Amino acid sequence: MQTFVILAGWALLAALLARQGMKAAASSAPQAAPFLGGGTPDSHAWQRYHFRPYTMALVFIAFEMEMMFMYPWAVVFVSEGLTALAEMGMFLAILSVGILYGWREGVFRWE
Amino acid sequence: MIAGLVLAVLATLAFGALLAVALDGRLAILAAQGARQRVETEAPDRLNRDLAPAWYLALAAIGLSVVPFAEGAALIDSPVGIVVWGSCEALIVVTVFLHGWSPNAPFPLIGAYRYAAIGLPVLLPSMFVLIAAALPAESLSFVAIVDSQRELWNVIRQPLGLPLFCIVALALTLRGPMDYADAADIATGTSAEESGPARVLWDIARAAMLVSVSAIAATVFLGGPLGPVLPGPVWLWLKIAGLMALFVLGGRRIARTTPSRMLSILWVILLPLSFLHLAISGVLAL
Amino acid sequence: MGMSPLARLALRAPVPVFAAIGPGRQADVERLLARRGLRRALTPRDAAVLLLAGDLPPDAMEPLGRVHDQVPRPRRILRWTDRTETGDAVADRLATAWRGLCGGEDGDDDLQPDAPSNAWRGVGPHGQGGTGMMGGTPYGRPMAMTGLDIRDGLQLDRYTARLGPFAPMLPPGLVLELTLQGDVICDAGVVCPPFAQPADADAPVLCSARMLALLGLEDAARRVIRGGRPGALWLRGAVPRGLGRIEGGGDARERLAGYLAGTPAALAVPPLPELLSGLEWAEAMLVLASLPPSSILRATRLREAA
Amino acid sequence: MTDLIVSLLAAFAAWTGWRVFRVDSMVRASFSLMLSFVAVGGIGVVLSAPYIGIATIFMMAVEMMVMAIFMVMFMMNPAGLNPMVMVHQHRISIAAGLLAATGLGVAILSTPLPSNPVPAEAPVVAQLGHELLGPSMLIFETAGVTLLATMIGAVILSSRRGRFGAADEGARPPGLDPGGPPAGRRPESGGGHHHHGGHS
Repeated sequence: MQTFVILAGWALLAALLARQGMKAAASSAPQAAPFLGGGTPDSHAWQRYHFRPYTMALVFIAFEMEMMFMYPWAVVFVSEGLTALAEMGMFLAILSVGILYGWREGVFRWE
Repeated sequence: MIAGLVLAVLATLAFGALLAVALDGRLAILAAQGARQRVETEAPDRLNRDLAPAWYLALAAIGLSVVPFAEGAALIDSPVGIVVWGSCEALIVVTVFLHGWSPNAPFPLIGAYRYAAIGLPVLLPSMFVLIAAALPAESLSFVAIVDSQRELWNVIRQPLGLPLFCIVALALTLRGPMDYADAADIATGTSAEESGPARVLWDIARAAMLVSVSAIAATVFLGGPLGPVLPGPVWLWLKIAGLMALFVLGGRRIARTTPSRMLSILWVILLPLSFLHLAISGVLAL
Repeated sequence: MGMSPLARLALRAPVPVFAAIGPGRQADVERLLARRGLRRALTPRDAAVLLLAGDLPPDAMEPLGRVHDQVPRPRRILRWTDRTETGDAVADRLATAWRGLCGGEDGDDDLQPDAPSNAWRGVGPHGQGGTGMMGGTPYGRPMAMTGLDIRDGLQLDRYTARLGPFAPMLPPGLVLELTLQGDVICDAGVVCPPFAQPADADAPVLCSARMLALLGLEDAARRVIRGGRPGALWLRGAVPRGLGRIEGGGDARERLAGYLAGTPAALAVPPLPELLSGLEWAEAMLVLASLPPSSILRATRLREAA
Repeated sequence: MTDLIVSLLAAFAAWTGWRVFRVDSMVRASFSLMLSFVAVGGIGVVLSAPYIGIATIFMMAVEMMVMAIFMVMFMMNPAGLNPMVMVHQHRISIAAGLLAATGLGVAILSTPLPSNPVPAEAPVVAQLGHELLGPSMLIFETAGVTLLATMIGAVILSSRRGRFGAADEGARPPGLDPGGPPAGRRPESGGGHHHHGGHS
């Protein structure tokens, strides 16, 4: 209960500061044009943006999901002892293969 | 008790942010910016433009709320504190992305995507480092992590941890070698179309986040409020200030490589290093 | 009534200057803006004073107007056309203008007419200026359309824009027409060559400062221009090996090392489109900064003659 | 009190979930969905599952970030500059939605759910850890293999670049001896469906 009030409180406080503490933005048309050092764009900047490391993003998702298993593991690591070390070592070894494969295929760069 | 902790968080954030801006030598600059016109771009996403700096600030406050100011006294004493902080980190990536997306302009957009590409994999070393710190504490709570450092601080027990976390901290606060969102080659990136108070608020939020990240680092590696003679909060504040100075000064003096190269470095060098760090910490904790 | 503490603090801020550099003045401006008390803004949104140095050719007047109008109000444009005027005098004029703006003086008005690039208000089924999913000019501009990528062949949007002549990351005067997919340059064309600059602009100190600024080391860049050492770590290592390799001129990393050691570079630069297309944005800007302005000018002139 | 917070969070989750289909911008849609999941994670925390709840928030923040990137990458009019309708086949989708909601509601209400609240000081995270390393060890390790398959599959399907050349040009390994024929199988011209095996 208390946690929720605190979290919501911080978010609300910050949002109020941002919305109330600032003058409304207003601009004439030439002022609003995107900055290109005096140049002009042909189109809106919003586009089907070619995010280059997309394969990395997919590998990252899988890896991140795996990391979620490690938090509960960390808590019982000392009490479970070698079992925990061995099991997590095996788990990480399996996933390292994925990272190695991705590295070999060169996905951790701009595609 | 709770009111005191709320006040402590607020005061730490406010004075810490002031200190961070002063360390950057930008107090006068922000004061001057605040009075200027706030420009609006063509067809922006107004809601996200206004809220992105607010969320950044709120995440800084939430991050600082899980930090114990005295032994056993955190505003949010969560049993899963490091996961709460991890979620804050993930939401920071979202927030910085939104900041760059919302103006509908080319340079902010490039900055936003660049930050997403670097900010996401930066989470991995961060998680490894925090999990390693949780091993000897046998708990995910920051209170327990502080408690586990009574004899030996983690900065000595797990020597790779703080250096790795420094890189994470620079990325989360958009600083120096890890400032891929607001870089010079894209005319200050996600902030390129912001002026006046909006720019000031973003800078303040960045400064507040620096306080928060330093507080986390101080808690995890430098024993948080532990220390002789002086009361706990004072020790914490001293450690926070020291780390802030380290991040500000270090950030200014290390060059930033291209994003593609940094991505490779993150996965090919820093991730294996974090593996190694966890393995060493694990063996030592047994 | 006295000034508020905040306003007094604001007066002590370095003057935020956006530099529009004309022919022959690049070195002067770069040295000027490395002074204490002045701050080079990388975007007009961060500036209050627009410094116009040199006499612009007529075709650069419209871009100047665009950049001028993007500076938030109140703003001031300052001209530095007289070559004999010293840096001290200009710095004083900048500071006076800034104090005036902080003191509540009205700034300059827009130079460009207040009209959107395409009429859109009330046009189309929703009044947003567009039609269908991708058609029309919603809010005054069309949307980008798809095309083949040069790297992975994905058919995603191509964003075409002209950049310059006052883009802080390009040599002054250079206008490039770039087509981007993501942040990779798919096509590059030179619309205007850079302004001619005296040999002083090729000084190793200034060339290394330009690269340092792109590496995120603005302080180090200032120190170098003022005659100091960069005082930063991982300088050469941060520039990827083999980037922007030119026959007889080494790669960008070697050029940076040369500038830091004080050796000027004289290179035969291939045409810019060849040099830039296929590079990522950060790489392309590093490559451009690693070339002395005179050789970029020669490379673009060569292309015009051909 | 718990009931009130759970209801508020549930209402917020439903509202942001509904916004996903009402906004024009792919970015707004993705992050509305994220907010919806954040509220669901909050419910988890209230119901004495702090780890699962916060982990949901963590995962969803990351995943919706990636989803936003891909949505903007591949959808027409990604920023919603022209207003559009995010849903198709209204009638069928309304019917399907109602059916699913009713079905799940009936299932939940008719199930005899256990009612033994977890004491506040119970070490739930440690229990989860012991479960993972003990009885559920096989599940845990299987998840590792599944995620490995996911990673390799993602790389194979989405990366054009490869160790031995671009994927669409038929990546071929170098010869075993200098200048010799490529090692391994030669890709069939008709696509990857034939399994002749053997060398040329």
